[in-house]
Amino acid sequence: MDIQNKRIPDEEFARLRQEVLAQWPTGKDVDLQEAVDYHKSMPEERIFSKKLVAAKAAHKTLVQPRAGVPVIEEHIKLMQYLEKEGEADLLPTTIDSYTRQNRYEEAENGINESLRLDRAMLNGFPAVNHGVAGCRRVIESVHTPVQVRHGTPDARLLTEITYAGGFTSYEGGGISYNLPYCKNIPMERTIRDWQYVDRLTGLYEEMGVSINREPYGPLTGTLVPPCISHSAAIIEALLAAEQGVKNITVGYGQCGNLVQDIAAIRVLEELTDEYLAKYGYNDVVVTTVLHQWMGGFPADEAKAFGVISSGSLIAALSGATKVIVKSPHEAVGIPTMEANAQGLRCTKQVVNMMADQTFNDVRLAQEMEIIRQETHCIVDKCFELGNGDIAIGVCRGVEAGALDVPFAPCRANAGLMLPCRDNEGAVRILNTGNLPFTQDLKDFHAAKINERAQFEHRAASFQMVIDDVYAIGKGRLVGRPRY
Amino acid sequence: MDIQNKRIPDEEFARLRQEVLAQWPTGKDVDLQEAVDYHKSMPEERIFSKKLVAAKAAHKTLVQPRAGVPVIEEHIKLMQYLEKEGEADLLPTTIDSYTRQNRYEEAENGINESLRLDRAMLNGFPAVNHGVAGCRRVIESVHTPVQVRHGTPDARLLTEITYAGGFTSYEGGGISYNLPYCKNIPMERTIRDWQYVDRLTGLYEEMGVSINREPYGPLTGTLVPPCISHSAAIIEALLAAEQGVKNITVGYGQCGNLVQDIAAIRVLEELTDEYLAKYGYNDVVVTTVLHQWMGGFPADEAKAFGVISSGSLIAALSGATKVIVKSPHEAVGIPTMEANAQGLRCTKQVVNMMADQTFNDVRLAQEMEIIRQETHCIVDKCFELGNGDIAIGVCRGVEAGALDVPFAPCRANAGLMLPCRDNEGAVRILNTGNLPFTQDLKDFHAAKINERAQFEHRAASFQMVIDDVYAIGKGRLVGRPRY
Amino acid sequence: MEETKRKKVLVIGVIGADVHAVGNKILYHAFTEAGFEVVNLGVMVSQEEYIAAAIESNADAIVISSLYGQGELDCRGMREKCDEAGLKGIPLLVGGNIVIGKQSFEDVEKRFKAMGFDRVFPPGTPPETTIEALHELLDGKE
Amino acid sequence: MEETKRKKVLVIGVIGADVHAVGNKILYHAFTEAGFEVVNLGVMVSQEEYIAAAIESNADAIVISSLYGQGELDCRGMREKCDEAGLKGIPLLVGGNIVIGKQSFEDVEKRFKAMGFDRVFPPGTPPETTIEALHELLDGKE
Ligand code: B12
Ligand code: B12
Repeated sequence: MDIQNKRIPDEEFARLRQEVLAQWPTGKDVDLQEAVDYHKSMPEERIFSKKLVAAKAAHKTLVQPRAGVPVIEEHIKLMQYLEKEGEADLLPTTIDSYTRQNRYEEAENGINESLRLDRAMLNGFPAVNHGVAGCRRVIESVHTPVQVRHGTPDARLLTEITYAGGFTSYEGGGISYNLPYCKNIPMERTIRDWQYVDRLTGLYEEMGVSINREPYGPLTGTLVPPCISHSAAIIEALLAAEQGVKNITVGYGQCGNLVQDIAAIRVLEELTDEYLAKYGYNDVVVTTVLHQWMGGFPADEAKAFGVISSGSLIAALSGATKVIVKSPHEAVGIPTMEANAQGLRCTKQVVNMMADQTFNDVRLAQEMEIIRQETHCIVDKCFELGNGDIAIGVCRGVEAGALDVPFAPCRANAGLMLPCRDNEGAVRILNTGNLPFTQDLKDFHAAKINERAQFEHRAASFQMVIDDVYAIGKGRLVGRPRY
Repeated sequence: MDIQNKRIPDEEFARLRQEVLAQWPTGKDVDLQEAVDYHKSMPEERIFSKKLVAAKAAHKTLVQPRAGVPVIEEHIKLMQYLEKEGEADLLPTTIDSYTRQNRYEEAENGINESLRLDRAMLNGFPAVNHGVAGCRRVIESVHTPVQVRHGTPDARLLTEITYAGGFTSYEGGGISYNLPYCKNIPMERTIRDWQYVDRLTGLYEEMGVSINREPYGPLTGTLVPPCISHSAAIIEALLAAEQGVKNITVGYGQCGNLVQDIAAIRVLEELTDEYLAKYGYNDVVVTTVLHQWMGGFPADEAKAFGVISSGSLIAALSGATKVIVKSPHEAVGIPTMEANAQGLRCTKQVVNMMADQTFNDVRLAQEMEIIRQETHCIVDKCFELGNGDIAIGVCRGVEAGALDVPFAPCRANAGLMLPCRDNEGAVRILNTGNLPFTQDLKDFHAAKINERAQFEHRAASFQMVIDDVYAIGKGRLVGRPRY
Repeated sequence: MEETKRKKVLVIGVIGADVHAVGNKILYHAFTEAGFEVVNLGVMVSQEEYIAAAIESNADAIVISSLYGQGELDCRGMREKCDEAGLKGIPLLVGGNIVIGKQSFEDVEKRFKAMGFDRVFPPGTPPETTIEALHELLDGKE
Repeated sequence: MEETKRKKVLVIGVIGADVHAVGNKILYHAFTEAGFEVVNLGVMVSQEEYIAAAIESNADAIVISSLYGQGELDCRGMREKCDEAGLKGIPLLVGGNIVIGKQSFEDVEKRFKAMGFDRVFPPGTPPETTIEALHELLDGKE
């Protein structure tokens, strides 16, 4: 497949568009001009990008859940509950996993089975099946901006329908919704399909409707070092900006070490701004999102609240523009609306108690510098591999393992890099694989992990990684032997 | 009343002891030698001082609840539940409020009414009424050390009975169990009565049984600046040491600002050691306890978990030897055993996730230095007022308002000092009253509060204090206008 | 006009062996600001002390706080003692955390009303609500 | 003696449109360490793929993971398809977060057993428990 980081020509886009809208019957209800008019008629309280910009200016951290159920009426009830009882500042609509794989027939079956059995049989809201009108019913039921959250490699039809349906923010990207979310799809394909999504966003922007785009930060949510997710976020921001996107939220999943996490969010915003400026995108507003711990959770709800609080603290102290919240049901299953609202309220309490405080650790500057250097190494290598074209470069970079996501299911991912925690719980790199790190950086990681290995009187190995995967679920950060 | 900081002579102690043991029929069952033998026969797992010393050496933060119900069988169930389901490292037995005021008849009535109505009618365990044998049943029902926690101005009989009953740790002191816990009792009286408690502890110590003593750190739990509670803790430690106490845990109640709280715990240990050494008590082991937020809590349980987590974080990052835990029921009433265990497990998760991390804020040194200077001013002033005798000095100091506790109900307290938060939520002093501060310290506080006043566009006043009292209950740390 | 009227007099305090002073200090402040004349007995107030103060001040209502859980024991017989002392019908209000633990407030209210309290309030009742209730109870009366 | 016996063969994978890869990678590691021969189909495995792999490898059991909640839809008909393919009686195990939300595990187990699964496991089942269950199921048989 032939790709490059260039705005999709109007003609080509129009041609693709016809194909996309024909993928499922609901596609025919999408009318761009009508959709733009609809967006323009919406009250400001429902517009995601505006709320983010205001929060950034006010140094406020907004609170947002994940949530989605298959039946529209139930989904509306859920949204209203999270708005009222959860005090959510921003709302989500999480899409089910069949829709994410474009299996709309199975999604249809899931809706029907959910109705028949009177319980959710899908893990999210099948927006394509519900169509434009269904989406608008959701949007109009609340006074809060709503975002589409998913994990869809080819999200073109979903984007068309949900944008026309009045959603004002959209998660995902060609890297972040490929590597963690599929098995066999080549990078070129998802990059291409996400250029379509970004171009559509750009079109809305050009027609006066600013829709927020959010590269998905946490990737596999499991011991992802900041430099990896930062590189993915920055590259997706660049790809989006090229297609005309102007309002971007870059994200990061809490790793667990305070200094590392706070450094990570701060560097993420700084580097995204830096790269956008460097490549000539000067009118993009960048905000940040901290995802509360995305790996395995403790099953006990009281312990889960502890994990939720720790992420809330980091969101506030790092100055993230928003925080995506987990629930006390996380380890077990999709939360009830009550449990979801509990996660939100717990988060709100901590975020607000920390709102007036600042974090100024002596090690922050060094940690930021490490993440900066690492991310530069990876992003710049991708540019180099693409001979200056980042769309080509990122595909080659992933193939080469220059950008390598731990535990990713996708064949496109090299999977040579192995992360594990250091003695203070920061995520470091046990085996750098093909990451294009300088020797200094490699030495830094080796030294950090060696410190832990000595402390634990064992050699660093895959067992250490496994111990770290289980650790938070078992009530620790570092997976020490014999816990 | 004539007091001085001198070990109570054996004879006088023996005379007092006869009186004390006659205060309630259960007193007659106390036999010191038999009690010492009983302690010596106890397995090590039940000995508080040993567990604390081990935790201190291992840089571990132990987790302890508050809990007590009127009926013995129920209390045993509660202890076993908190040990097993709450994963408590240390156990408490909280004494009811009639016993605390030596109203044993009313306590007896409370036990009977609790049995008759089959629900708790007292807010704690009336240990005096239950007597030595009753206490031992509790102690023998668990594999964890148990501490007496109360708020008793004259705790002499309670101490006799619970020590003989096998408790291995004892909270309170002549300042900290006077000013927040009574109305009309002169300082001389409580200092005297607590010298008895400490002397009894010293006697056990001399007979080979080391019982842990814990001055009660948080005082009124409401905007108490670190220097106030530190001064009280240090003076109580000195008074205890003089009577022969060798194992002391000094405490502090979370104020809410990370830097201030962590600085406070670190300085508390340092200064207690310093003063003990300075006055010649060289063989006392000092450990620390962080009390999770002691003021008004949010009624919502999810939000309460957020507050609980924030205190857990501080306990771990400050290196406190133990943390006293709140429950999600805090705002409403004495927690069920389930809610209590939830608070414990939430705390355990956070403490353990932070166990391997350190906190190294650039402002820590300055904050520590402020607390150090303030505390020196107060403690040294008390020594001065007592012409070198701290027992006399502290009584005069309290009278003069040199040591002044905000919101204290006791007439002995001057109540001239008024605290409120600064712009980052640290507790500062709006009106220093008669605190013996240097001009530099006064200026420091004034500047900090002025910063906030300007930010809020209002003058600092009692309204600001009230707003701060309500703030955490309403989901904020700083009581900003219009929340 | 309003200004010249006699201020309503409240006797307030925290009953029993209860030492929770913070809410009491704030209520004193709030009631005074709201135009009441307040006799504040502070913490650890016995039934007899409330009654004596109410008689002496010719009070319009007695506002009892109980935070520490033992309020149910402490409040028993208060209405009867008021009757005996010649304070028949004096409004008795009680609030705070008046029983042990998280109980259904309906039950609690019923129990305290049966004990002769006119108004019973759940944990965390804000001063504004309390003041409103006082106006409701007292504004008609002279 | 033990050493020379043929290793038991397991076919493992994550069913449906599910991409949760972490547990799968760890199970592969743990089963291999425990002495099984493991055919790992990874994530997003269809019923047909399990069956084909089981036939090809002459598997002793099929271990199905489902984390994402839609397992109940994905697992329907699996037993019947096995029967049709000539895998009558092959042990079918399922575990992970196999239904949507926090449900009573008893109900869930019943539902999956009715669908023909031999063993059904609740969320967070550790590898040791899984391996024990496999030994119980397979060790007698030859
Ligand atoms: C601070 C505090 C303390 C401080 C008090 C310092 C002092 N001397 O004032 C200290 C640490 C010393 C303390 C001690 C104890 N406490 Co305490 N304490 C609290 C806490 C955390 C906050 C209270 C507070 O100051 N709130 C802020 C003020 C502004 O609010 P307030 O007191 O609720 O008062 C407001 C309203 O209730 C209302 N109100 C009050 N009275 C009335 C009356 C009427 C008619 C109306 C309409 C309204 C009204 O208006 C007030 C102003 O807004 C509460 C729990 C909570 N609320 O979060 C527990 C709490 C009240 N304490 C409790 C207990 C049990 C104790 C102890 C026995 C110790 C223990 N077992 O842990 C001792 C009791 C000592 C004694 N003899 O009284 C329990 C009571 C349990 C119950 N009812 O089931 C509580 C609820 C905590 C708990 N969940 O266990 N405590
Ligand atoms: C990490 C994670 C992700 C990562 C996965 C990255 C990747 N590609 O692997 C990301 C972020 C991408 C992700 C995505 C999604 N996730 Co997810 N995810 C998790 C999370 C937090 C941890 C999973 C994990 O790795 N655990 C660690 C490993 C070691 O444990 P494990 O997976 O449980 O596996 C062990 C055991 O279960 C057991 N086991 C597994 N299989 C079997 C089989 C048998 C027979 C036996 C005996 C035992 C057994 O052994 C394994 C090894 O110990 C869980 C919640 C949790 N557990 O805390 C949610 C969770 C599984 N995800 C969930 C959902 C819904 C999703 C999404 C749909 C997004 C959404 N709505 O939020 C998408 C699904 C995408 C898709 N198509 O599949 C839900 C499922 C809900 C339900 N069942 O009701 C969960 C439970 C979270 C929740 N409460 O909502 N997720």
